[in-house]
Amino acid sequence: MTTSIPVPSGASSAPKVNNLGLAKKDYDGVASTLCNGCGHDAITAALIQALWEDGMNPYKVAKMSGIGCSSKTTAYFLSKAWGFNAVHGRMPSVATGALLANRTLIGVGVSGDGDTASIGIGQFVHAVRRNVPLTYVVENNGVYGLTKGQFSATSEKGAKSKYGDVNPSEGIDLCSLALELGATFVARSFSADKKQLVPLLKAALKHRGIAIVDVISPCVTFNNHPDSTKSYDWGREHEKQIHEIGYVNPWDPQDVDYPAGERIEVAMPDGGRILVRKIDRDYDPRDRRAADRLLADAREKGEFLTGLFYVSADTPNLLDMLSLPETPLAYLQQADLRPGREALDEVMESFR
Amino acid sequence: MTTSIPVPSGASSAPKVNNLGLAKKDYDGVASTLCNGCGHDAITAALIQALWEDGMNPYKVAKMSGIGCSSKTTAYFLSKAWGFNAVHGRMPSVATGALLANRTLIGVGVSGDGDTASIGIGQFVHAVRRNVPLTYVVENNGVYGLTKGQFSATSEKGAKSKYGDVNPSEGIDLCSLALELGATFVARSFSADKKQLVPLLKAALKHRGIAIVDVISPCVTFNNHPDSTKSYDWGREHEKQIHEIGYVNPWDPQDVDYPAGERIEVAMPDGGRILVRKIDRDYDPRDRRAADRLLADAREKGEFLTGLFYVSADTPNLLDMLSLPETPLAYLQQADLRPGREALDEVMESFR
Amino acid sequence: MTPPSAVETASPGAQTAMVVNDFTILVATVNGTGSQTSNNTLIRTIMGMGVPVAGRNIFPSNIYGLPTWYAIRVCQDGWSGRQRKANVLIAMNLATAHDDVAKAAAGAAVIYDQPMGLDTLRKDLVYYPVPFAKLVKEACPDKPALWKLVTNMVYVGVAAQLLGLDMTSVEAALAKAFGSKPKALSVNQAAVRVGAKWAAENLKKRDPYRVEPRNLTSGKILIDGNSASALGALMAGCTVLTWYPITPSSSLAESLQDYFTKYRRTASGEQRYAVVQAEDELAAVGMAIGAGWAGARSMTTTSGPGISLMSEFIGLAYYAEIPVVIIDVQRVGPSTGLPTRTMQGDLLFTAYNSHGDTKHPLLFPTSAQEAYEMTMVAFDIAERFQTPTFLMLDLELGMNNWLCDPFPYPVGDIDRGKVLTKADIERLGANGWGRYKDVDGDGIPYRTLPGTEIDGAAYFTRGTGHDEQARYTEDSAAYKRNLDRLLKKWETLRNAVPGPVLSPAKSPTRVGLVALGTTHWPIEEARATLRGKGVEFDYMRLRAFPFADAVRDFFASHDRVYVIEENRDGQMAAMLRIEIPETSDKIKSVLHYDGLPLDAETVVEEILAHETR
Amino acid sequence: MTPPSAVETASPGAQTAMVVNDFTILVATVNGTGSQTSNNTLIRTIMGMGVPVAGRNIFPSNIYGLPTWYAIRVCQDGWSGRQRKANVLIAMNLATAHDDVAKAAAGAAVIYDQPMGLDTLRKDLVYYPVPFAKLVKEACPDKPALWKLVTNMVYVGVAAQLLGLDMTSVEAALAKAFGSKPKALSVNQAAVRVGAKWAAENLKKRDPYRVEPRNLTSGKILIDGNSASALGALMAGCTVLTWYPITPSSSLAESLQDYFTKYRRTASGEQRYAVVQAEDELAAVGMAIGAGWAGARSMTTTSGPGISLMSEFIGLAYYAEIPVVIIDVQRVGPSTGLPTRTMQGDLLFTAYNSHGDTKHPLLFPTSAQEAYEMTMVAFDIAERFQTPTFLMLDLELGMNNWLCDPFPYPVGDIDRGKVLTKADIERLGANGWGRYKDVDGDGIPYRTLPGTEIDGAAYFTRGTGHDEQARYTEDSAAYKRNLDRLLKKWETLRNAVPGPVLSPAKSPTRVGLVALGTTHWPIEEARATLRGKGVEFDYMRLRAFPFADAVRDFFASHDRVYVIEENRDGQMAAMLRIEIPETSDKIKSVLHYDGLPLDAETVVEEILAHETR
Ligand SMILES: Cc1ncc(C[n+]2csc(CCOP(=O)(O)OP(=O)(O)O)c2C)c(N)n1
Ligand SMILES: Cc1ncc(C[n+]2csc(CCOP(=O)(O)OP(=O)(O)O)c2C)c(N)n1
Ligand code: SF4
Ligand code: SF4
Ligand SMILES: [Mg+2]
Ligand SMILES: [Mg+2]
Repeated sequence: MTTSIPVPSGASSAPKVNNLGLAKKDYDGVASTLCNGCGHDAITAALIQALWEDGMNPYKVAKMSGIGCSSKTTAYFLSKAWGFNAVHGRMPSVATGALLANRTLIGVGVSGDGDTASIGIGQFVHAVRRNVPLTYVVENNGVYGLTKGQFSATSEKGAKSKYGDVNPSEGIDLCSLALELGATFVARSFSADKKQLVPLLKAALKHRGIAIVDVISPCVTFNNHPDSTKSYDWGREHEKQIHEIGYVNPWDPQDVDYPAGERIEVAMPDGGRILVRKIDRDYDPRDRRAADRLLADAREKGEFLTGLFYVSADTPNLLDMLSLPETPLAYLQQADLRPGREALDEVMESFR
Repeated sequence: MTTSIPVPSGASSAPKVNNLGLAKKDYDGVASTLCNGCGHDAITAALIQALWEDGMNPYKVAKMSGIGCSSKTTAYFLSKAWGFNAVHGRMPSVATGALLANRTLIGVGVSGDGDTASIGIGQFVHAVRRNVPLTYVVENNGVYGLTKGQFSATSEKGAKSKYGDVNPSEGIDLCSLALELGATFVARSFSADKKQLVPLLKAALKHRGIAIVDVISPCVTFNNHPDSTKSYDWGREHEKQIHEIGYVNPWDPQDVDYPAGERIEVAMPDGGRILVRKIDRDYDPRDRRAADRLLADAREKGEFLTGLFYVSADTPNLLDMLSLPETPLAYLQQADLRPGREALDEVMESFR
Repeated sequence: MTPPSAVETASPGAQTAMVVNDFTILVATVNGTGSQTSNNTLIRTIMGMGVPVAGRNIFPSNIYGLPTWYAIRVCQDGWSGRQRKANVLIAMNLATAHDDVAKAAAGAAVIYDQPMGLDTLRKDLVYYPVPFAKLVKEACPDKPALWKLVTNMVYVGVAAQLLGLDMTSVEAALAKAFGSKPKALSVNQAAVRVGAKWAAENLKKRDPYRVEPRNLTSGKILIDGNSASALGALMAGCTVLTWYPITPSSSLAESLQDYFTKYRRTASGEQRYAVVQAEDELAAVGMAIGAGWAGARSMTTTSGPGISLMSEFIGLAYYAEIPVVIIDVQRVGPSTGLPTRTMQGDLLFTAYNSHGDTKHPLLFPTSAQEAYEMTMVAFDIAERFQTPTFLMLDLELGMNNWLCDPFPYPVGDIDRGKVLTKADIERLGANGWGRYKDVDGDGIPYRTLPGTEIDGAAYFTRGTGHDEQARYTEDSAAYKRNLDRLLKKWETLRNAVPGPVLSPAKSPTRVGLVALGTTHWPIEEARATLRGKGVEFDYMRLRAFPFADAVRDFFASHDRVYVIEENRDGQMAAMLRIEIPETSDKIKSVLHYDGLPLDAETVVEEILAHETR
Repeated sequence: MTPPSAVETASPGAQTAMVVNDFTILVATVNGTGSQTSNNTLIRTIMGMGVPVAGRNIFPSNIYGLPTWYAIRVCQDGWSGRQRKANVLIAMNLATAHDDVAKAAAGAAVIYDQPMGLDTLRKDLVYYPVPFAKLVKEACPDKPALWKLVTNMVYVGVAAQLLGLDMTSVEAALAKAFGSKPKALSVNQAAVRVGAKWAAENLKKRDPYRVEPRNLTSGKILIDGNSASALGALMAGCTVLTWYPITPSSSLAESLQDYFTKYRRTASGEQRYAVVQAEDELAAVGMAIGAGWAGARSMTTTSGPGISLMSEFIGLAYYAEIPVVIIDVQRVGPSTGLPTRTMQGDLLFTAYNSHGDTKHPLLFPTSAQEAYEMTMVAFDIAERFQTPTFLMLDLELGMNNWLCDPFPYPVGDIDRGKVLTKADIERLGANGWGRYKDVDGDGIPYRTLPGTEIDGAAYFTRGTGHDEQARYTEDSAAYKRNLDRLLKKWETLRNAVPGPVLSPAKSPTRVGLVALGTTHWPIEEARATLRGKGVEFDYMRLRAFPFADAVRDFFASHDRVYVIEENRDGQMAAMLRIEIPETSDKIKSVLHYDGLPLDAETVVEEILAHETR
């Protein structure tokens, strides 16, 4: 894909440092221990790119994950940030708690399809309902990589495993499920489509609510046979971008010579803008019903659509609903928290 | 509602015994200990009626539930059947196991909105995906009755509790969620609408797959204030049946003088038929996309629709996928199960 | 109406001397009928007369229509434990009335709804049939809808009259209950008055039980342990509460939410707290752990089933060393068990909770005041030792009303433990510290809080093997070093938790008693009784797990030790045997596990049965 | 190429006498490179030569590219425990090679990839550098894609030549591995031959390690404990397997699935089993419980984190009395811990799992054959006692290859326990039985299966309080009766589980050893060593919890007992102290907990350190 939307995610125009004066390598993590060619590593690379281009303050990022090959990847980017590899399927609750404690943290959750759609579907559902301000990346390979290739709940019914087993249960489409539950940012991408993935992640990182990014990410070891819908071959052949997408930060060069009307622009709270340009259909990612239809059609036709399906930039998130103070709860001092003697006296009196 | 579909659920035409020669009281349970006027008791009564009219073999019914006022109700019908009041939110797994062990059991699950949509949403999702042959009744009052009135996950965002608290999170619509997950029978009703509830339950009981029946069931003690969307007042005022519904068992008198074309008939595996008659909209409950649209529209408009939203009578269920023998696994004998010496020798050889 | 003469003559209680300020009133009603307010009025009236009381609710796991009992222990000596038998029975529930009568103490007074006709059941009781249906109509002629509710206030009036309660005190109690609702106040006042008047005119006092004013409660408060603990959390600076409703813990979370709303909301509407009702216990503790990790004082509340569900996360918090406070208001297990009965049933399971080698500090409050104070202690321990810390309440303490002195304002400051700030890291250099390094020789490492803006502050938290620098490792030696350090931390913790409280006999005894939690009260009462019989025992009340050195010492200086607890399997005895092996032979378990709180009589009987002399 | 002369002269091993059939080969590779097949070829070759072997895989929690080791213990005396140090090191992984060399036994032979240049690291080893890159090209010139894989077969050839392995035996092992794939077979054959030929021509044997044919393995099998247990489940008549993948238990479930497919599918395609991969462990055990309730022999497989997640359900199954078999293939905790290392770390947590008063039978297999047999026993106990029953495997037994006699066909019939049929109910009458009634005085009640078509057969199952008729109750006395009956059932169970195996010294000793599971093998080896030093101990191997009377007797007849186990906290010692208090003072814990299996040398050292004489 070549795009004329001025997205600074390419190699050519990339500045040596970002708006914080940090180099891309400042967003690196420790070396990956995943299989060569694992889709997850490409997503890690895209995340590094996106975090850097978005100028995210590394010290404020909380990298949250569960258990699985995918969940390990939070160690492979941004060593300057805190990471929390929790227990299997329960990343959302830990992330929620961390964000309650410190509202200035930038929540980046990375999970797998097993971690999210199998054991973790309950916490996924409730994190979405609460609109927890979390970029929630699912590295979706349709199998449990780390335990050697069993089907996960995103494998479609009838899918065949590397060993010939047939999946007997309906697969979960995390994007349409998230939409159903009221998610405020819903996107899908393909780990091999970095051009699309980076701007999607950039937008997700700037979203002030839950941002579900379902990334098809082939497991080269257990689910990369050509008839697997989670393989590189299948993905490359079938991916259909629903639009071109770009993300422009306030400090990025303005996109001047672009006729209005041909694209949709979504303003984000920090002044950034999501730019979406038509490829072969008219699609407004702010229209939830359109997203419903799009995904239901795609499911019927067995299409692999990617792009930003839905965004609602201004729905209050969980933290907004709680009227938290400026200072993170974690930093409040005894004097801010312990009521005075009068208060205790008052309570005591109520029990007399 | 008066209906001209010949549904034998009314008082007048009801025979004294059903096709099995059993009286309705043969389907009774122990006395309820719920609050006077609790919606759940009305659902119990409807279940008794439906089980009786459907001629369900009492000894084959497995009454499965979790924990809550709603989950207690499995004791209040059909004492001739086995009941299992399991742990909170995990009824679906226990029911799945029981049906694996004995495929001739008739699974009747009763749960609450807390039990299903809060703690139990994970097991709900996966039971739906697997198409477990289970009538899954959710007695939905929007609160935790048994623990005194906290919001459950089906309470809509902004709902006010009896004590004035405001619900901060998106409510889950169990019907549209079930549809999203590929449920093969999805219905909603109102505990005060016995005329509709009984035929819906009758159809659900005859469905050979998961049958989600979400019944709005007011909690008179904690969530019956008039502005609660789960109150009697609100329900009575807002319920809109999407159609008239009837269920005709093979042994029921034929419905002769009814012009074809005005209604939709869905044949069920045992020869029974669901009859659906238009009220004010054309709606085919076999059309999943139509169901999607219907429920999305209703959500947008804040409508309380009831009826059979979707049915697919012939999707294979979990047990079908497993090629189980006629004889329930629980009844197989040692001779059926323990391979002979040759088999052991063969295995031993493979390890030499 | 005159009471049947059969009762009048047969009652053996009629002629005995007065029993003043030392008896139990048992009110048997149906739940959901609003009797709670009446019972509160009774208890507050007696308290208002300066006489010590304790209120105990024995209620069903159900919202409406099942039997419920409220026991008020009136005791000027201050004993607050349950008594097995009621001296004054107010029998309002036909379903249980016969059984209630059968279980009453000999000579008990029975106030009952006349149509029940209980007076032929036993000859040794004093019966007071009351025509409640008639009286309630008198009290509130124009509001039949309220009759059921108001009937309860009529029995307050009758009992007040019979027991000699002070009407000013009754009025004060009513004013406290209905102060803000004048209409309700006047209806209830009328009901009490009608009951009292009718009793004065129609009943002849033939039982010995009387309340007489004293001056023993002035300044005191009557509080449930859950509210006390919530108040402790408020004072401790808890900022994050993530919870899932479950009896008997829900009222703790709800009280704390109330206190937050009242005392942590600034004028500008800022809320210096976050409360999230989670979708289940896994999420509740997961959120609390996430918050603890990020630096908030966080907690969750639950009961047994919740502890089971939290097990995986508890192991993570232990191994990754994350502070979090978990309050277990214990109820009767196994499984859902008896959700509205009390038990010390989660001790062993909580102490060693989660797979692998794990141990956790537990605190055992005995009184409302300790519930308040130990909640604060729990937060300090959790942060100081970076480990999940449990406050073990139970239904008996948490949901019942206890008379006690008002709580002192906390002395001393919150201890947030070893947290390195940006300045510290600047000083130490980016490689100058290690998240899991034992710098001070106490096994407790240092941590940084996410968001600290300096290179080298960040570390990676995981439940997998990690080295001193929090790096992933599968190295055997590194794994073992870390596990050994955790053990060293445990050793440090052992003498940092509240030590046992020793209550020696007048002169040292060879036989000792050990207990924890609310059984303390019946045990102290039993010790007094036994002392009266010339039998004395040294007594040690455990306040925490692990066991401080003083616990070992107590065992060392006694030959035989009765470990008294409320469970079937002797869970505390098991923990003592594991941790202090040499105690094993000395332990004799006294076990009470029927869901009701232990009573002094049982203690006396059990001990005497063994210690025959 | 000639080996560097420095090595030739410096090697102290070169002149020593041959060490035949008694050493450890350690192959150090990178995981995901297919070395498993090569290692299997090596081990099967040696086994084929009639020499006892044991294979031990030490692998990372990762799929590709991290260090992995395979240790083959060659031991004609039949000892199978781990040895601390390798005598023959095949060093293929640069990342660990230096460390591997450092840890090798003195005099060890080191076969390595020449460019690594390891030969300067230690002077006391015998080095055999091999130009693998060159050889693999020779072996398989036209398929560069296979080089990485095939390299592993080259080292098999080199080792075969150096150790004196029998080439027919090698060929047989290859045929076994690649029998159905002629192309793969010939490529691998070629590789082995190239390696062997090159070694014959270029390497001079200078180390003492040799394999010589014996006749000690004929008829024997080499099997992993997980397969053995799966086979037991097949034979036991298990029909429902509901599970969730987790290392090291997944291969157990997957083996059982394979056996089911092979031996439980009728000609018409009927499947006499049901396997469901659940969404998590809560669902896995919930399904198994539902199936057990409905009358199937059901099971689930898991490891530590799964036990934690199953805790709530386990308490339900205990209290509602539902048969279910839970297999815990233990790994290193706490939390996610070291998922690919071994530990006896879930003992205490599993024994008393779930809130409230709960205890569960645990079985401790020591060998593959016991894994097979005890799986059958587990089903009988679960159904006989209507209670969740645990088979405690661990990674060491479950995932490693053990040489043993072929398993006997089960003798005796399945015991389905006390199940009343329709005919029974007809005879007893509808009210003639009670689900939770102790009819036989053994504490074990009768049950019916859902679907039994007769009035009175049905009952209601719940985790809340219930009486003998399975009716809901909150009655204190009924609750206590039920809990006491459960305790009586436990007493019955105590002597029904497999008792300990006693292995007395020649004459009775005052000091005893106690262990369980796979530590048995190094302990027996250590006993032999100690015997050689004139030190003897009686030894008791525990096979189950609860403890049969014989366990108490062993303690009674010894003054001091070493309880040897693989965890930090002495979990088995704790269970012994709880259950048999008088053992407490006698117990000395020997603890090994670095994730590697215990070895005999450690046992000898630990015991000698204490028992200085
Ligand atoms: C409670 C628990 N159950 C099971 C496991 C074993 N386990 C580790 S990773 C994993 C599945 C991971 O699948 P997915 O999330 O899709 O990640 P992937 O490896 O495919 O990236 C499982 C089942 C575990 N660690 N914890
Ligand atoms: C593990 C666990 N957590 C919490 C509880 C407490 N609890 C009992 S019922 C209930 C909620 C029931 O709500 P719902 O399912 O809506 O049923 P309702 O009473 O409203 O019919 C809760 C939280 C429990 N029994 N078990
Ligand atoms: S096993 Fe699959 S998911 Fe895991 S690292 Fe390898 S390719 Fe990636
Ligand atoms: S509390 Fe609510 S849900 Fe429970 S029985 Fe009463 S009315 Fe029904
Ligand atoms: Mg995956
Ligand atoms: Mg509800």
